[in-house]
Amino acid sequence: MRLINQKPSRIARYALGALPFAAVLLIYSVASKLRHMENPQDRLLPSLQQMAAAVERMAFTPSKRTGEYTMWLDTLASLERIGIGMLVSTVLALVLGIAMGAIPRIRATLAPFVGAFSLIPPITVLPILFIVFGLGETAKIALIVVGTAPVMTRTVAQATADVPDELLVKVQTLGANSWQIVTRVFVPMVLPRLIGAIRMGLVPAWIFLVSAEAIAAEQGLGYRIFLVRRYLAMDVILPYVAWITIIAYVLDRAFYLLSRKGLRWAHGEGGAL
Amino acid sequence: MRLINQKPSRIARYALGALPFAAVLLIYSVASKLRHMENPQDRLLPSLQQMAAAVERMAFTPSKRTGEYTMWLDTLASLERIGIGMLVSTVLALVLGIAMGAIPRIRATLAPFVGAFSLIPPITVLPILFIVFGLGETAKIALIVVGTAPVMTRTVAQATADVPDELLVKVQTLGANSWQIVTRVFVPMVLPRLIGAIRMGLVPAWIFLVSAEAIAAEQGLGYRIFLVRRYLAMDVILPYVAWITIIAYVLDRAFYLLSRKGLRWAHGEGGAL
Amino acid sequence: APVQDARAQDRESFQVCWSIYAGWMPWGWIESSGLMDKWADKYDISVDVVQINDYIESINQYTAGRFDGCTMTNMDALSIPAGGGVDTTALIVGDFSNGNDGIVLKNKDELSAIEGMDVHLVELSVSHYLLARALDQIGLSERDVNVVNVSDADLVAAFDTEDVQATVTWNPLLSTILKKPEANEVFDSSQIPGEIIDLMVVNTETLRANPELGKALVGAWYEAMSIMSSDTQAGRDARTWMAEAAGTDLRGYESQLETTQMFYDPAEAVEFTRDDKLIQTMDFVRQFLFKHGILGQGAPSPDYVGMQFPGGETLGNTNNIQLRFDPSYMKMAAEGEL
Amino acid sequence: MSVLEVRGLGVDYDGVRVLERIDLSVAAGAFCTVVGASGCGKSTFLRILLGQERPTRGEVLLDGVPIPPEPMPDRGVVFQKYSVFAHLSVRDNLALPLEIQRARGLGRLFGRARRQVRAEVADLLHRIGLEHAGDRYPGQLSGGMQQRLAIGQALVLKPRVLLLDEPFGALDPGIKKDMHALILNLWQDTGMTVFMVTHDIQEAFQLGTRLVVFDKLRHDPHAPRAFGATITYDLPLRPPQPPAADRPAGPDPAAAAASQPPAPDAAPETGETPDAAP
Amino acid sequence: MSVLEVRGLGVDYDGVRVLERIDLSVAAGAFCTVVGASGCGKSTFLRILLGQERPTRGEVLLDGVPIPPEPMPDRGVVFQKYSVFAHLSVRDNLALPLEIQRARGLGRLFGRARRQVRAEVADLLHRIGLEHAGDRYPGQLSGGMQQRLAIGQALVLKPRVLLLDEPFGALDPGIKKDMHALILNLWQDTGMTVFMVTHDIQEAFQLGTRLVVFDKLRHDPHAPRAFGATITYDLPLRPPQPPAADRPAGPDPAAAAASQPPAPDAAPETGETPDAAP
Ligand SMILES: Nc1ncnc2c1ncn2[C@@H]1O[C@H](COP(=O)(O)OP(=O)(O)OP(=O)(O)O)[C@@H](O)[C@H]1O
Ligand SMILES: Nc1ncnc2c1ncn2[C@@H]1O[C@H](COP(=O)(O)OP(=O)(O)OP(=O)(O)O)[C@@H](O)[C@H]1O
Ligand SMILES: [Mg+2]
Ligand SMILES: [Mg+2]
Repeated sequence: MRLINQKPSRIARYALGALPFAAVLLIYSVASKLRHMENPQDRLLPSLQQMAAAVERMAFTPSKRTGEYTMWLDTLASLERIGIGMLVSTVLALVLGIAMGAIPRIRATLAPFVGAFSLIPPITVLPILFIVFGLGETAKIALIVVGTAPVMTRTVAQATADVPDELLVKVQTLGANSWQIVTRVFVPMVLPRLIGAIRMGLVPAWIFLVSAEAIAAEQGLGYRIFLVRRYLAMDVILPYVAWITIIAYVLDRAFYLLSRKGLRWAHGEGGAL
Repeated sequence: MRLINQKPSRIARYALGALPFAAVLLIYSVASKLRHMENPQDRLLPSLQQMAAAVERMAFTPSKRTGEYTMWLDTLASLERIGIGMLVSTVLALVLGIAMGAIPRIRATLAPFVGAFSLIPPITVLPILFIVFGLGETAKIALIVVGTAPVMTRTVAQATADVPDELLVKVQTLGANSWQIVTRVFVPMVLPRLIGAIRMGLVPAWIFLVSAEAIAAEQGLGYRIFLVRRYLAMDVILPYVAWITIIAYVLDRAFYLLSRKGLRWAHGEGGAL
Repeated sequence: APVQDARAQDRESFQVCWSIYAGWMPWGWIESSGLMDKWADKYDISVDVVQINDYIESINQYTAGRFDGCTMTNMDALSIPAGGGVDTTALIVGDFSNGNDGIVLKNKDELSAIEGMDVHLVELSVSHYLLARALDQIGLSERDVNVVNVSDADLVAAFDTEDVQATVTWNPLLSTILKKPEANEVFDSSQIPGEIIDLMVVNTETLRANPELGKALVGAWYEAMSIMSSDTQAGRDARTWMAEAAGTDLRGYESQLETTQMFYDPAEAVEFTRDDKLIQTMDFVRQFLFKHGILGQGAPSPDYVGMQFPGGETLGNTNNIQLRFDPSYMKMAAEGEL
Repeated sequence: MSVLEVRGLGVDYDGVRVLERIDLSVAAGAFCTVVGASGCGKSTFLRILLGQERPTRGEVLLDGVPIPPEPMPDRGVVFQKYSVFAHLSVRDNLALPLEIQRARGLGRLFGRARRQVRAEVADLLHRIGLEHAGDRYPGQLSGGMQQRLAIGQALVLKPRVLLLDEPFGALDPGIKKDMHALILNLWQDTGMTVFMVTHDIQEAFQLGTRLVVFDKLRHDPHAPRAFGATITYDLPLRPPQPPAADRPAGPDPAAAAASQPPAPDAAPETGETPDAAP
Repeated sequence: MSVLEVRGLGVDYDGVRVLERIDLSVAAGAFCTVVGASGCGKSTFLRILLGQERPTRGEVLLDGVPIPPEPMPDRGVVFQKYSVFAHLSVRDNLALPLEIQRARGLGRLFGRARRQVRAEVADLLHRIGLEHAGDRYPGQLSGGMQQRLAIGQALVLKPRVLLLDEPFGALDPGIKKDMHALILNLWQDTGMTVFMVTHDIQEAFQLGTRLVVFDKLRHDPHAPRAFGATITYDLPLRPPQPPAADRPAGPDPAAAAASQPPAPDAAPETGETPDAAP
């Protein structure tokens, strides 16, 4: 049978999916053991036990300094930043994107600018961002917004422009004014793509969060990673990275499910009955 | 007439499109002038003349130390890195993406891993990249690849999975084996989406290039920006950022046109005759 | 622009920033322990002490007018704010590096072996300066090595790679690197004592218009100094706090302090500032900066930016004085007048 | 006397002449079917009647007044595709026109007003045979059910003229027949004027009171795109308005207004519910 | 004697019975048309004949041998949509099957071999009336032209059985007629066995030598999905293979192989080129 027709069973699928993770873990363990044989104090590739100890220390032992649990504080701080940042980006993308997609004048005005703006690597203009937004939370959130909103806006604008002309004619023959067309046609029809844009945007959002926290913060997952990097404390960094990845994965799934449940019409299940 | 029906003329479109750029320039000029009235040696918002002088110095005056033109050297170095990086990412995305999209066993094996991997912010695991790739050009290119390839791979895998079942059945009834299905159906049908993925990937690629050049470099646009940041030489940074944006824009357009010209079938022009 | 306007005026609330470094950790403790508020209240003002992780960004922000004061080295004070036309006063001379910065070679124990090597360091930083001074002392110049820029965040990990055979860096990166068996420190800042100075600088105009700011900062600083240098439980607690904030433990932090010549006593700091050696040091520094083209925009000569020292002595253009060493506030502390 | 009047209409696209010298006058209550070769400009003609596009030459009058240059509720439309809103349930699709009329701000009603609107469309839902599918989304309907819904939605506001662009082109023959019955019933009940483009000649003859054929009169073999299509045949098939009683007697706007058809919900039920889902 | 034999076939989807107890034996050269309500499982049946899916129960034999569980060149297929390759020109779509046969590695021929293949398909190109459109991409063809191409492509390798799933469902009636003529011609010329699902009863009667009707025999109103569809009518319409000469006399594989139809390029031209682009 052709390879493309050979479908693994459900159990085989799970087993195969676990394979690369197991392989990475194995390779890591071996490399770590080798380095520790060479230099027992090696910090670059801590053993799994060392990482477990670090997690125990960071997540389940109150900090001597503040009496709080460092890892949870970091997580909360980062989640708050990324949450507010993505919220702002989403609102911007929705408002600007629909305005650009729906109103030809606004599209003519903003499309070239947003296009150019989305190509600026935000980390190169960090000093300006920090001057404009200060060094508080605003700047960190601003970096996330600057890094994600332009692309999200373009996605929403494209989605708006993709609404079939027929539907726009139809709703006009039903007497809708421009504002009603926005609220009753563009916004709901664009929502699935907006959620898609949020999911796509979360990847750079994490990167910008980490970058922002590396520059000015006193808490946060990215802050901690950069702080302990001076000592090459990979026993803290690696669990933190894994934790970030898990959170990112959960968020991604959550948005996917939100879209499937909340916007059933857009996920053509059931098909024509 | 409804706002959504009011279409600006061609000339009005150009004028409107230029507006935000002009506005930004104006705001910048005023802010810069104000700061210079306060402090004639201000470095944060250099005047346009100062930037022109910096460009003259960086791009059109041979460097005292080496006799070369700094900005062109930087540009070449960065373009080479981003070029090789995107080439590697593209090949990876094509090979892995098609394998994942086409062969159920490979999809079961790799999809969860690539999905998780794409969510890791690469700058947090730089130390590991260093031990694997050293500190030279390889590490910089690796950072670009790690930052762009997973998402591109997912896009290509999705595009492959989106090839209609009917076409796969059809080509099998024409006697194709799995490899022929890959070369004659999957690869060509996925190319337009691959080019789309490259265009999407170029945005993070520039960000990772700039980050990579902060690692260990003697040349490059990102290197220069980080270096002169040490004395807040915004008169160099801003033209460099503008230059990066222009290059990114030109690359984006080039790939768009490549797709339009090279893959005419995918751009449904002409429509049904 | 509004920030700048506000600078010279009589104000009540101020912001200063600091970044993580052994000699500056007390600033974090001063803020969190309430010392800052206590001293600010005393002078009827309020002072915010803000931590910024990225050292350069903290200086940039200060230079751009976001902050009224900032921690930085003498060299960066000259090249960034002073070179950028922001008249800056060194309010507190906190310490100088006495081994906190060093040159490390892999498997070689002679500085002279550095000739012809790729030296990885943060370009244009004090490490770069240290390298230049070290090469000077053995009759080499920068032309005899190849400088490769590495960001400080990546330096420790980078040292693990084959590509890096020589590096120049500061603590705590330095001590982390020195734990590697193959790492040999061949030169350190204790061999150019007093040349790498860690300061708290403030905007001169702000200070002139608001001397209370200077008094509050200096008062809080030296109270913190006396606590942290004491062998009491309070002192240990303070040092433990700083250690943890620096991402290490008490032992690690104390070993960093060993190579930092702290001026716990304000009188020592005043004396250091008044010494003519400082003028000589700053001359080295400005020559170094000029050679690398970073002393002010298109500076025609090392004299372009003027500096003022205690007793009215100056270096460079007296019409463009942008960096001032002013021990008067530390003197007040020394004399118990705060 | 005529609802719709087209005078000397011509359309060029980028210098290519698509339509030329079209004159047409349609009586109230007529059922005009339009046929013509693919690409000859039938849809273009409909777009102009809609106001979606402007003619290069000539003008279109509705009840003697030039039509505004954008779609308005006096002209309803049903396309072959994308004629209903995928994100609204069947019931909400029908309620949409009323919500738009009554909530000029958000275009959305709440609470009692919303229930009221849903009650108003219940009868229409029944007449188009979809009462058992009121809560489904269009994506869950068959093609025929979707077109049924599209027609129902277009009729809620009782337009003067209903424009149909190959509405049944994608349907199976059996379902097509049911749709013919439905559209004829609705047309008779409401007394509106219908303009229907089709590729199916049989359908055109069967439904229309008047058949209009578009074609190119002149051909230049060396420049095949130099000449546009026009009306080459215009056959009366049967008298326009079947319930002849309320046909306006002359070009009197008041009388024309009086001829406004009865509301769909006031009309008798058709009694048939074809194309129930299997 | 029968090319295709289906024995006791049953299909469940996630516990829902879609097809049950289907027995069928199709003679070589038959033109079997299949009708049935929407969703009753016609396409499912075709997918099983293709080998795309496996039946839950029962088996399918081709020339007496169980079919392999995947599509093979002995069974060609034309779907309603996505039946040709959008990235290949018309000519390359026709050349594809030959290239796949001859270049087992890359699936792509170059130079002389490529020109040779193109020459071989030139006649087929002509027979399906697309010689003037050989360099166009499918996206530039009308629906009828696309289906013409799809049929041509399916015939290049001379399959034993040609499976058609509502191939003309989306076409205009006029074009449909042309397609009927085309498929009948090709069927007569090649002598292959055709299996065609359609919604158009008229088409089914007109084309088929045998009409198969799928329907549910038993209904349980409380569990409408408990029973599957099966063959409820099986009407012979006319004798299977019109050029009766080369029909095999018995269940002799050698004879069956000999009945391999003549190559399309050896067959006479149909002489008609309907549906030329306007
Ligand atoms: N926006 C446009 N710009 C340029 N040419 C156009 C445009 N819209 C339509 N055309 C051209 O105008 C002609 C008429 O198109 P139209 O869609 O009105 O034909 P039609 O009679 O509806 O055809 P069909 O029966 O296939 O629907 C075609 O040649 C088409 O290519
Ligand atoms: N992969 C599948 N999983 C579950 N159910 C399926 C699947 N494919 C088809 N079905 C169900 O099987 C039944 C038969 O579907 P099929 O497509 O064969 O019908 P059909 O007769 O071809 O209908 P139509 O005339 O609309 O094409 C339907 O009820 C359908 O919902
Ligand atoms: Mg049309
Ligand atoms: Mg089917």
